Amino acid sequence: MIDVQTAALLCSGCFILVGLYAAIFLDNIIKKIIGISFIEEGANLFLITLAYKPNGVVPILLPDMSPDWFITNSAYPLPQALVLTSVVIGASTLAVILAITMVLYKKHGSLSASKILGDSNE
Amino acid sequence: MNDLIPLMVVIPIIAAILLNVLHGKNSLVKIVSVIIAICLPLILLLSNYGLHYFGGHSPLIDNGDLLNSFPSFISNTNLSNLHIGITYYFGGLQKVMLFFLFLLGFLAIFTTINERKRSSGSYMFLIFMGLGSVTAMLLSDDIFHMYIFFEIAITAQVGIILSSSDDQKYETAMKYMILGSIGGPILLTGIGFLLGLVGSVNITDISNAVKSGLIDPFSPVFLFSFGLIFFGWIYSVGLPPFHTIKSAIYSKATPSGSAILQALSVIIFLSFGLAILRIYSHLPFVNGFIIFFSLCGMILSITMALVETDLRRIIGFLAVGELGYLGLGFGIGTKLSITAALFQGLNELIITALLFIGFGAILYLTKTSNINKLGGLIENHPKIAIMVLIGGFAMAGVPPLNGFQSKLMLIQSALNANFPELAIIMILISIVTFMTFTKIFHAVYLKPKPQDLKIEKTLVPRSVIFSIAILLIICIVLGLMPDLVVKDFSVFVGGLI
Amino acid sequence: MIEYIVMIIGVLGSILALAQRDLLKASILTGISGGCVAILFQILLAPDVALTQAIVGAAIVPVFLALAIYKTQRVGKDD
Amino acid sequence: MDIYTMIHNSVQNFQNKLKKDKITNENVSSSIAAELTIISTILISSILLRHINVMLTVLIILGLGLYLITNMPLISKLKKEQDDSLNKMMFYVILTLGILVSVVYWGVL
Repeated sequence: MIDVQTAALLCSGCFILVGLYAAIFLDNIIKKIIGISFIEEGANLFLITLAYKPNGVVPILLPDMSPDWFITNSAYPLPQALVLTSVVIGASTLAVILAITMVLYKKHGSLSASKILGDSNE
Repeated sequence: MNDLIPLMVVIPIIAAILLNVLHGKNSLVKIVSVIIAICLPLILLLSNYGLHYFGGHSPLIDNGDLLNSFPSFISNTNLSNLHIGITYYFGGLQKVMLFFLFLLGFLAIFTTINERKRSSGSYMFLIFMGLGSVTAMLLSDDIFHMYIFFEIAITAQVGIILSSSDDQKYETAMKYMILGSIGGPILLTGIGFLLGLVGSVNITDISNAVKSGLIDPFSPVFLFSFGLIFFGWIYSVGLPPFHTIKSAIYSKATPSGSAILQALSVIIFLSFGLAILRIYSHLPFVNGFIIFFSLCGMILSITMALVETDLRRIIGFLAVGELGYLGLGFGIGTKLSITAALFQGLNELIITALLFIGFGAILYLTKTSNINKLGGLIENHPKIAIMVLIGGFAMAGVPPLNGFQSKLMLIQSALNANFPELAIIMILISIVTFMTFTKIFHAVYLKPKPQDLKIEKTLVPRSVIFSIAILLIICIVLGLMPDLVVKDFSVFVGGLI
Repeated sequence: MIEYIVMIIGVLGSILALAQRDLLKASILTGISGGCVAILFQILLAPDVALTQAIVGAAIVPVFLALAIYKTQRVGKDD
Repeated sequence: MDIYTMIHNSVQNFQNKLKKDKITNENVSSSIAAELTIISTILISSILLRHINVMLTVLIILGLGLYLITNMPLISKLKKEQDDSLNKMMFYVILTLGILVSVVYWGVL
């Protein structure tokens, strides 16, 4: 049985690969966008997994813990603080893309990427 | 006063939010945006050079009392050198770059206000947000901080594209967002690899860890992080294969918008490029990678610019191709070449802004940008024609202007570093750039006027002429006295290597 | 054991979401895998990020997607 | 067939596909300039390989020169590959990512 950290790394890799597949090969724009959100989730999961410590504690210093014990046993809080920002950024980027999609649908009446985003010179 | 350093980022962002709230109140938006745009360069002049630690979190080693209270495995090792909080560094390079960036922002805002009857608070929001975010990228010493503001800058860029009136703007913005959503998380994953290896995202800490042998520069994780971050870098600056989308977004925005977009790209190029050089300069193949992609960018962009028929697209390709010079300077990697690349970046910021605004006036007058349908405009607007011509000379590197100085420095550095081929290619490409420029200048101004060319408006707004003139004066002054800025740059580079 | 099950559900949910013809179902499945990632964050000792991810990944993203689908078309005709 | 006619025809081919513009002298001459630029710059930049191996450089330059000159109207092919369609952009982006990562990974092994 592989340990949790390795499994979570593999899981984040799967998310990134599935997302890349969707963003590249699927034609429907909404599905491309869903794929993009999976890529972002995979990257966030990767960062969080780096911070994990097997049998560790949550990085919150409670009154009954001694600092020395806490330093050696807690998960690393820096990546968690970073991911918090990156989750929000991902959501706002998604909102912008979806807004553009709605305008494009109104203009073309289709969600097919090869129809809308094909060569503009034709 | 080092406390003024974060204000360079905070004030544009607060201004952006304020102007977005004020949207609809026409005269108030105008007054507030112009006042803030004038105030921004003043902050630069008032603040001192130095470091600013956010929240006062300086490294432990600077703080004796706190250091002694920690166990010995922290206080006696390299851990006490780590930067705990976000650090901003403000020096000569940042001062010069940001001064010209803010000046460009002021000109763009001024031009937009004069061009449109109703000034839009949202557009001002986008411009200020872009300016603030690239300022943070240039000041920051923290690669994740750079990533965050990079994403904000990209979103602001998309907004600036959407605010134009081109009929292909939504498609281009959508493509840019989709490609960006692949490039961004990949960059983040690369940063994650670095973070897992070093435990810090501070660039100084990472490069110290590599220098002191704390991490092996040939470990797979470090190499992999290089690959991913490098991919993020070529995405963010528009080297191939992203040169098509980058030139497309320049050609879809409004003229002053394109100038801002290009300025944002140049600053992003410089800040990520310097970060990559500081972290990975110990790897032997990094310079080769940078040189290879820059060469591809220069060759492909310049040849595409030659065969393109859309005026704005040609300038977009030229602007992307000029970024290759910066890349070559970084790739050669000597002190002189990096200084020259920084100087070239500054020149490019100004010259491409001049060309975008100058040829944008043509679009404003005739509503077409196909060079086959244009011609004979010199009799209507000789002043603009001459100023744009001098701008083109500056881009191609004709002696008394600033482009000449930086390209001469680049060529000298290539020769000194035993890369004569690169010097030959730089000269060749600058000749072809000049040829492309003559082609569009001939097509727009000198060729006999076609029968079906309708001139919709007779007068160019005075603010456009004013902006072009200011940019031209900067070109000439920097060309005659390059030491004004080069001294600061070489001091910065001396501290870097 | 539960963490492995959550990971498998998350990845399977993402693959299933992309295999749907009905885009509304796809958006709901996106929410499921977003929720799984939130639970994983909790397991990986990041409770504060898990809270944010639970709101963003399991509620806001699917709602945004559903709104966009409501305004455009529900069935992906050509994929 | 001289070189001007050859390039005129190739320009005509790809412009007919894209737009209904008439071919001007400028289009053809700038295409010739682009053609010469691309051949000369690629050949000169391949001299940079001498830092790796001199013999290899000679072989590559000879091969490249022969290849480029026999496939003469290069620019129309390049132009077709660099249009604004998302699929083509995405293809090259993923190609670059793959090559970059595998070259770096090769360096590891």
